[in-house]
Amino acid sequence: MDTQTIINAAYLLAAVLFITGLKGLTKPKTAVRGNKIGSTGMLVAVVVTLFDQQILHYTMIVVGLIIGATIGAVLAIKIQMTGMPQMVAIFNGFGGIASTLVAGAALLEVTGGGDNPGLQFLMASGISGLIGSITFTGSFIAFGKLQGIVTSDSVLLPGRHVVNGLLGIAAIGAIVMLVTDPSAFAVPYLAICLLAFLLGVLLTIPIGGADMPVVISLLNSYSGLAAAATGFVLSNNGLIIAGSLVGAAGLILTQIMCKAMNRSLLNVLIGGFGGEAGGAGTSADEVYEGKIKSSSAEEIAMVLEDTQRVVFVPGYGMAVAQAQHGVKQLANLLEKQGTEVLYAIHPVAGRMPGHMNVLLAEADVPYEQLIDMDDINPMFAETDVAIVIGANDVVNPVAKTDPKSPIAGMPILDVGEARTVVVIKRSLSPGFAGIPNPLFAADNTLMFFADAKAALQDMVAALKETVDA
Amino acid sequence: MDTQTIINAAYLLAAVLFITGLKGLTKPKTAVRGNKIGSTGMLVAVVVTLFDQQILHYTMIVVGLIIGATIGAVLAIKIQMTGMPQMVAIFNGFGGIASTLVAGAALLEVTGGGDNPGLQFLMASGISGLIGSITFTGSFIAFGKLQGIVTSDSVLLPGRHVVNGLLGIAAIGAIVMLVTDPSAFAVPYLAICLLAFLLGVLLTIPIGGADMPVVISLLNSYSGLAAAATGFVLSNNGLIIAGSLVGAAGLILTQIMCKAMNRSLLNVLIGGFGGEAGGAGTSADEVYEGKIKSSSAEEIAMVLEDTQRVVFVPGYGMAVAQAQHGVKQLANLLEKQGTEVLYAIHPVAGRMPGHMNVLLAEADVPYEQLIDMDDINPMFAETDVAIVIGANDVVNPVAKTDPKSPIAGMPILDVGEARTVVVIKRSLSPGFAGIPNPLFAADNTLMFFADAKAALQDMVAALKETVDA
Amino acid sequence: MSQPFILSLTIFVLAVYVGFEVITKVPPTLHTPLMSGANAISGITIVGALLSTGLGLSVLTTALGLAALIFATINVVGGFMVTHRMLGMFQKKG
Amino acid sequence: MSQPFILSLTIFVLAVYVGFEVITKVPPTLHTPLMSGANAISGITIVGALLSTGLGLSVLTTALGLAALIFATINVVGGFMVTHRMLGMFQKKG
Ligand SMILES: NC(=O)c1ccc[n+]([C@@H]2O[C@H](COP(=O)([O-])OP(=O)(O)OC[C@H]3O[C@@H](n4cnc5c(N)ncnc54)[C@H](OP(=O)(O)O)[C@@H]3O)[C@@H](O)[C@H]2O)c1
Ligand SMILES: NC(=O)c1ccc[n+]([C@@H]2O[C@H](COP(=O)([O-])OP(=O)(O)OC[C@H]3O[C@@H](n4cnc5c(N)ncnc54)[C@H](OP(=O)(O)O)[C@@H]3O)[C@@H](O)[C@H]2O)c1
Repeated sequence: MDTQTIINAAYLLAAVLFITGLKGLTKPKTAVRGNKIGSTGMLVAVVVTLFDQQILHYTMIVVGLIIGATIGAVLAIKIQMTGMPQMVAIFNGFGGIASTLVAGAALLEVTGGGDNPGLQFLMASGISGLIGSITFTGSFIAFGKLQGIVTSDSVLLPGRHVVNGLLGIAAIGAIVMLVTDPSAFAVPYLAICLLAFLLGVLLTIPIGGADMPVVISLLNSYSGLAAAATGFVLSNNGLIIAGSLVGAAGLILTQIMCKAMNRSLLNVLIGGFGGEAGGAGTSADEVYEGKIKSSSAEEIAMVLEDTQRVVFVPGYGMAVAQAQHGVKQLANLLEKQGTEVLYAIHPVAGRMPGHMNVLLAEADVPYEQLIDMDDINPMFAETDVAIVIGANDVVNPVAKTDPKSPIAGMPILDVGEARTVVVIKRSLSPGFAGIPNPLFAADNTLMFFADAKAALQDMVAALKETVDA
Repeated sequence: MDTQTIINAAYLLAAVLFITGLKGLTKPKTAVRGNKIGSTGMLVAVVVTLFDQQILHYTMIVVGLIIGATIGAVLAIKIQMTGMPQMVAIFNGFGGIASTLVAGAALLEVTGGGDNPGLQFLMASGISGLIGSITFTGSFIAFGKLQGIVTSDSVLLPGRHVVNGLLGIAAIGAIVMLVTDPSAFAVPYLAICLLAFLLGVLLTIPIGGADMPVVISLLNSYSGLAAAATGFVLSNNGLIIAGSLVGAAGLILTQIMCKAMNRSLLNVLIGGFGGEAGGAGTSADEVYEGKIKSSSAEEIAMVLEDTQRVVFVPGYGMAVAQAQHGVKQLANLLEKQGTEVLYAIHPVAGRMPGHMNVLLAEADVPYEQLIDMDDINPMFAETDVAIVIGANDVVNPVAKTDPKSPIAGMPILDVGEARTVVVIKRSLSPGFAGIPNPLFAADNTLMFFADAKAALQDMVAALKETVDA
Repeated sequence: MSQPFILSLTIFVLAVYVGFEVITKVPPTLHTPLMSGANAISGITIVGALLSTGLGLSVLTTALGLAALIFATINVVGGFMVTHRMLGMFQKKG
Repeated sequence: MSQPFILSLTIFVLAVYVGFEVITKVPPTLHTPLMSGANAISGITIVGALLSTGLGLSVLTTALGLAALIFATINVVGGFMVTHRMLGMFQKKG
């Protein structure tokens, strides 16, 4: 067996490990193992590549690996939980630019040497440069939006579709130039990259901050495709298989995420959602006028006394206020007085999937008390008090009643079924979808207008007093 | 582009069509289209192969295609609905033997010419011969069992595991011989085929007739693998992709079928199920003693008069008796008197998936009246009379109550919930699983002991009289 | 005609994965037609039979090839047709 | 080193199918870790970067390769590690 056969066999093994790893990552029980299997696949692919007889200089490689691994490890360890989506965006951008650089290097070496490397090589280089560069800047805009460096509003430039169209056509033109006259490869390749950098920015900027997880997932699919294109440049099956695998899997994941948010991918990409407030549907005044019962920590503490079951319903506001520790304190008090405490987890509460799970886990809430939407909904009817903490859209009954509302059809938590509903938020402002919420005006709802963290502290203090009294 | 590229591109297209076709076949809405897409893929593969420049003689090819297509078409058109599983078995056997013959021909040509064609070629030929031949005889035994030519009982020869093991070892030995001394290829290859013929028979004969659909599905997976092995012999990607695709898909389908019957694949392959009666669990006497209420057509006709809803529950006995037309006649009468008539379809009623659907469709029962198990079960509570026609295991409540019974855990039709249950069968003999059925002894059950076809004719006559009277 | 074994193996492994994943849930009514349709596809060996028959090799090879071709064609043509008939019956509307 | 384009394409198409089919249902909690894990795998371009860096080509090529290698390694190492941390948090038992 020659080296090439062994290398290709190792790539096949790596591919099998990647597939198994990805599959594992889709199930809670096997997720940790799946990630390990995936990283083993990468190790196999890297190690076997180092055995390539053509590799002459190991110094540079060792330098590169050490620098990269150190930076990667430090970033991964230092990052706060809530910053993780941003981190993924950055990593993804790096992957994209790496593909662009590799394709550029190959182009420089082969074409610069005066050979005409053929259509496959040139096309693939151009595509790798294009997709890799879009991924790079797009990911950094996504990072900036999530980090608050770039405005997370949806920025809708006038005529942007025309501009994007022209840029796209120019980029394709540059690829054609590259293919037809490979000897002057530098100019078209740089042009492709620059145009793609611009496109990456312009395509991402109109999308609202809250949609960023979807965008990152899509860009992740792109960086897989860029790697696959680089594989066509190098005729390397490892890159082709792993790249296309992730490209396809990322696209499916993107769709799954859109579906969980009750959006279409097109709708996300066109942007403009999450920027403006309200608009269609009934106005806030109509919904709320004269029906809001504002309450206080003391009053709520009295309601909470001697309850059988209390369900906390966390949302984005809890994350903003970092109120999870307060929630846990209140829960401890309630449990001490014999109340069963549960947490209702809506799949898209917060601003990233699993947002609530992460925060509550941080506050040491037992895993068994986190109940998924489908399981908790039938339980609300036997719940004394549902405490909604900075959640809005995920408890908005309009999703069921008004087919024209932007959240129409989204499954919601049926908190209204509970005997009493307590809603903690700072005002009557709408949530992510920008629409009023009739729940706040319901007969059995008490509003507690305050920052969630402060509100919970007050409630803890008040409940202590009530119990002691 | 050279011919080989075009051919490989066409194979890729064919593969995509096969994948799309298979996917389509898994959903009722797209199944017909899926089958057409799959056959288009085959057309593409065949046509492009004819363009292979190496092909010199078209006469033989045309002769072969015409003969094969004619036989295939005639068989497919002539066969009765209930004979279809047998037909699939035969077709499958033909596919297996074709792979064996192609590998043999390749071996004859290349090795007979004095060349040593290398390990991959020889190994693949041996495997193709082995699997193809097992598929051939195994499929014919399956055909024979379903057709009633071979006893459908589970035939358990003493020491069969040892014999099978020895045959398997001998076959592997023959493959090793083939690989080590390819010049004398004829003897080991014939030995492989003969041993595999024997194995195919011996592996299939212990399996009861009712398990044949599963066996055919498994053999179908084998014939895919044989085709893939032949692909390795010829280095033909069309064969490799399509063969391995079907090999894998067939295996998954086999498992799905086992699961629907609440069996494990191992359990099916070891055989011995469906042959002997009873054994474990409570004896028939204990269950039935003194509790059986035998009834007559006239009595049942009276019960059926003035009912709101009657549900027919067909099973294997209806198929044996070909009683579907009688059922439809009775249903017509009932509907004329204003009774709602529904049919409860259990997923494994009968002896092949969809068995009941086919028979009832043949008798022109409206599709909307066939209700799946999960949907009909809650409706039994509001059913006046459930008429069980030659069904047994699928209405046996023991599946829920006795965890040691062979059908433990199988979901059943809850006919016992109906006000009155009428069971039509010839005796108190058990069904496929060989166990007694407490339903027959229930308070609200009337037994009507007769051949299903005759029983229904009597009931139709009796109901007419009752109504006229 | 020959391609490196490892490439054939790569293609084989990927196709096996596709086969495993492509079929997930199948309603029982479709078990038999799906089996039958898959069976027809496994008649792809017809391609090999065409080559054995048509390459103008020795008489014995051609004869084996012709036999294989007939069998494989029966499998393919009969398989797709019987699947089509089955589907027609299973889904027949009253 | 080069293999026929059509073989690369065959492998590409099959891998895309596997990618499409392998992910079907994912509980929302796992969306972010799965995205992150897939992102780490897309760092496979590290293999290309290793080749560009190590083949002893011109200085400019090697420099481009080194830059690519650093970026890709960050993606791979950081990606798998952050996924691991995330999973640890998401599934932490009280
Ligand atoms: N999870 C994901 O992956 C994801 C990703 C993208 C988008 N989304 C979308 O995000 C929404 C999530 O719903 P949600 O119910 O969690 O949140 P939401 O509908 O966005 O509502 C959050 C509420 O929290 C309140 N709030 C903000 N800061 C607060 C603070 N410091 N203290 C107390 N309350 C505060 C706000 O009201 P005040 O201003 O009155 O306080 C706001 O109404 C859904 O529409 C979902 O589709 C989710
Ligand atoms: N659907 C599939 O794909 C498939 C495949 C393999 C195995 N199976 C198995 O087959 C069984 C199917 O259950 P099932 O309830 O349909 O059938 P069953 O349990 O096998 O019972 C059939 C009953 O029909 C009666 N019968 C036979 N001939 C009759 C006639 N001429 N007239 C009236 N009755 C007659 C028999 O009783 P008498 O002798 O007293 O008349 C027998 O008890 C399950 O155990 C299933 O797991 C199904």
